[in-house]
Amino acid sequence: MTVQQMTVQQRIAARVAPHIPRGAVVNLGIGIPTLVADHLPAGTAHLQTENGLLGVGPTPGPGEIDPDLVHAGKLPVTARPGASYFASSASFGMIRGGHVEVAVLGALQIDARGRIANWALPGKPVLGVGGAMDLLVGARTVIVATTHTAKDGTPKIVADATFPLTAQRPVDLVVTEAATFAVTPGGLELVDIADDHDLAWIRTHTAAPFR
Amino acid sequence: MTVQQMTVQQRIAARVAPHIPRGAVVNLGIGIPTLVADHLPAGTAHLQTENGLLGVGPTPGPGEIDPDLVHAGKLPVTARPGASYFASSASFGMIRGGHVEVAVLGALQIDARGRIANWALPGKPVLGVGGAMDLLVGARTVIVATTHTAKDGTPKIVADATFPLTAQRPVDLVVTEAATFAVTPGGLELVDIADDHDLAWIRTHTAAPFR
Amino acid sequence: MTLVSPTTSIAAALAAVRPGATLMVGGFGLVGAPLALIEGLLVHPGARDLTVISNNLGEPGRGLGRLLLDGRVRKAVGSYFTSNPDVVAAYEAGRLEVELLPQGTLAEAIRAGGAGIGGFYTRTGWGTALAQGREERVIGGEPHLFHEALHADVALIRARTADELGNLVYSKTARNFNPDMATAADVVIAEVDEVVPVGALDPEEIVTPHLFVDAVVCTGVAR
Amino acid sequence: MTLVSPTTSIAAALAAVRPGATLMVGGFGLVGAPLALIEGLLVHPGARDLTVISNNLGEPGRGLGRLLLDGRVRKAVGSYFTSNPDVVAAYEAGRLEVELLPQGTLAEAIRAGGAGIGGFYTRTGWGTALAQGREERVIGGEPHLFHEALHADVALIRARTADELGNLVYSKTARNFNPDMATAADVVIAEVDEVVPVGALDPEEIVTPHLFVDAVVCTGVAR
Repeated sequence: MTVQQMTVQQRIAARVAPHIPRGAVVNLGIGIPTLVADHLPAGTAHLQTENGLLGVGPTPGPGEIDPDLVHAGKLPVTARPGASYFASSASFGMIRGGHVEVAVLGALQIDARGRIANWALPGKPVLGVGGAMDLLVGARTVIVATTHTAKDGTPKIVADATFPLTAQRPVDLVVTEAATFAVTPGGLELVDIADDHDLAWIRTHTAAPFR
Repeated sequence: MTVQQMTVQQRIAARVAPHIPRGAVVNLGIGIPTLVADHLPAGTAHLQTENGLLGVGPTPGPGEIDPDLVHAGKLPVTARPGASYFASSASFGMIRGGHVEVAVLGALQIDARGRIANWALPGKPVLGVGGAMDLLVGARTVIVATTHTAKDGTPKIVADATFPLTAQRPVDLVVTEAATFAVTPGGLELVDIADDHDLAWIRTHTAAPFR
Repeated sequence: MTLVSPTTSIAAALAAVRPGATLMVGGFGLVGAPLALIEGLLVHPGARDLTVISNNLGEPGRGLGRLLLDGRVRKAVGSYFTSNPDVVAAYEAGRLEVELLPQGTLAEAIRAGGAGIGGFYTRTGWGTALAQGREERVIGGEPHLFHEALHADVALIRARTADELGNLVYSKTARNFNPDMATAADVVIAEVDEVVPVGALDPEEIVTPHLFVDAVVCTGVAR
Repeated sequence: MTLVSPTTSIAAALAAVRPGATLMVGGFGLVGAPLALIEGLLVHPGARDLTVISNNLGEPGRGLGRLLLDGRVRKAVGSYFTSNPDVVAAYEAGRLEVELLPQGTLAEAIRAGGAGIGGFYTRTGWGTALAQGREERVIGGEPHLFHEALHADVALIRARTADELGNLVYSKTARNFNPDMATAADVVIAEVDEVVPVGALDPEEIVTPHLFVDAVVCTGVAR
């Protein structure tokens, strides 16, 4: 599969993968972040899922599905050799306690300070949060993997978030199909432009200031 | 061994045993309380020790000692079938969380309200408390097993404790070689006199009011 | 004392559930959920006006989702209800009260309830919409939110295997909230696939010691 | 990443211990104490002016008791020091600072430190001499005391077996504080009897997942 043939989601995931240190303990959020696993060289990361497993393996074949073995997105997974199972309180102890090195999360919006909104829509009842807030305060490094714009084409990277924030903690890196921004004390810093995009496109489709 | 041949400590332990409900989860403190195990019909109680074992069995024979298997008094024990091991935080979760039905504790003093002092001496540096305070607030029923008087013959059951209290929570039952007192909202209530003692002796050797 | 027998009936075990009760129900979605016990609630007249503490409220028409559709649930406390549109509908119609907690805070509050901890401080949720009305405290230079422990009248959990004393081991990610909930209710009922003799479980491997468990129902359906 | 090898030297692992460091050291008395690592501290120049968080401070001349006699310990945080007369003597001579916590509060504070919980409330100790200077709070009608989480620079723990990733299982009551301390320090060094290949430990049975462990030292001395 060439880069051109990949979906935009897969392209974003592929762009995240080089930022995962070899041997790191990584939690992949639902959606695009889950796809990052496909782009990591086999066995180079230890995937933790907050429903109680360290050592998530590849998706099982149709005949190998175990209903007792799922990831946080509730889809079937396998367990690698050296895996371990634990209760929810222990799992979030790992997360809040700083024992997960990298969390890759999706986002609805990213503000100029690198804070993200990824759990609720304005004006809608607030009925789901899951582990997003814990991962955002607890993981040592947080990478956002997101499309550069919303489905309606409006920028997701904005000066001020209009969606409810998931935490006050800024993320460390924002990776889209077009660009990679590092979050610095001074704000967003453009550190990479994808081959099939240019600075002009990024300027047009980014509503927060960046350097 | 007849009652007369037993040490005073063993006699006290034997007097505690009938107060342990069949099948109860029980924590036995160091000293006289530990001896209660010898007086329980085999297998009728589940002994928990706060260093991380539910299902303490009899003391091992000389050739059967496992240095990794001790009770809270740091002496070798065995584990019964159905036993389980757990970490200290989990063990005290059981205790504070009300999952231990009976704790049998020693005491230096018992006051008129049934509160006990069993961890520190007045005027001495306070350098050891162990699990006494947790057991006292957490166990559903607390039984004190103690000699009626201190080594110098002075009463241990006193109107006001002069030793530092282990908790504000009163115990439920005080068992000595001479008497058994229930702790009620109105104070100590004498519920039993040992065959080899009489009320006059108890009155003389008890410095707290009782009914 | 644990009531353990391969023949303990679901109805007998669920007698502890009274109208207005607070239940904890294990599972992450349907994985590790005590589905036979939940079905038992549907035919148990005492199971009404319930407060249910569970990560989710099942799926549409499945697991706790059935209990909701049957009008048995007054309030839900959990972390992720949006995956069941029936929950959203019941909430918007005013038929269901919802208390939403971050998943880690939910798990920690349950563990605290079981461990005799009155409450705790977490950084999670500070500065968000879920911080509303919550006490803040700076610890070690970082702002935290206070949460009280959660406790229930009855916990319904699912494990893989019980021994005849009620010691439990779980199956893979079906473990999730079950061991925490096993500690945090006055009455704990475990649904298991199999019951083995005392001594058949490795003492190092037991996740839920029997002192937490009040009744074991064996479904005998290996999955 | 875990440094696991049957040949990782004690000296290499202990390089993380700097003067003035706060150490957590597992064990209940000598049971489950990492005795080889403690011996290693005696010949490690960086091990001085230490704060040691441990239930006890060893026994006279044994375990942490040796470290104390060697003048390496500035402060001890634990629950029961009276069983070692050397601790009492050092305290009375003003050579040792002591912070005494109820054993359950000690264990909980360590667990909190590892789990990212800033602090918690317990009923234990309320109304006693150990409540002095501690914030009180009534929760559910009962008075509680506040305790902050404990954290260490380095934890020295003992387990029975590690796999080559650093997953750990323990031996009987030698488990005690070790799994809690494994979560609550910046650097965690485990002393084990044996190292087995990845996959040799049952995933359901692993007590300390490898993400907590930074280095494993195999003493190879089965007990």
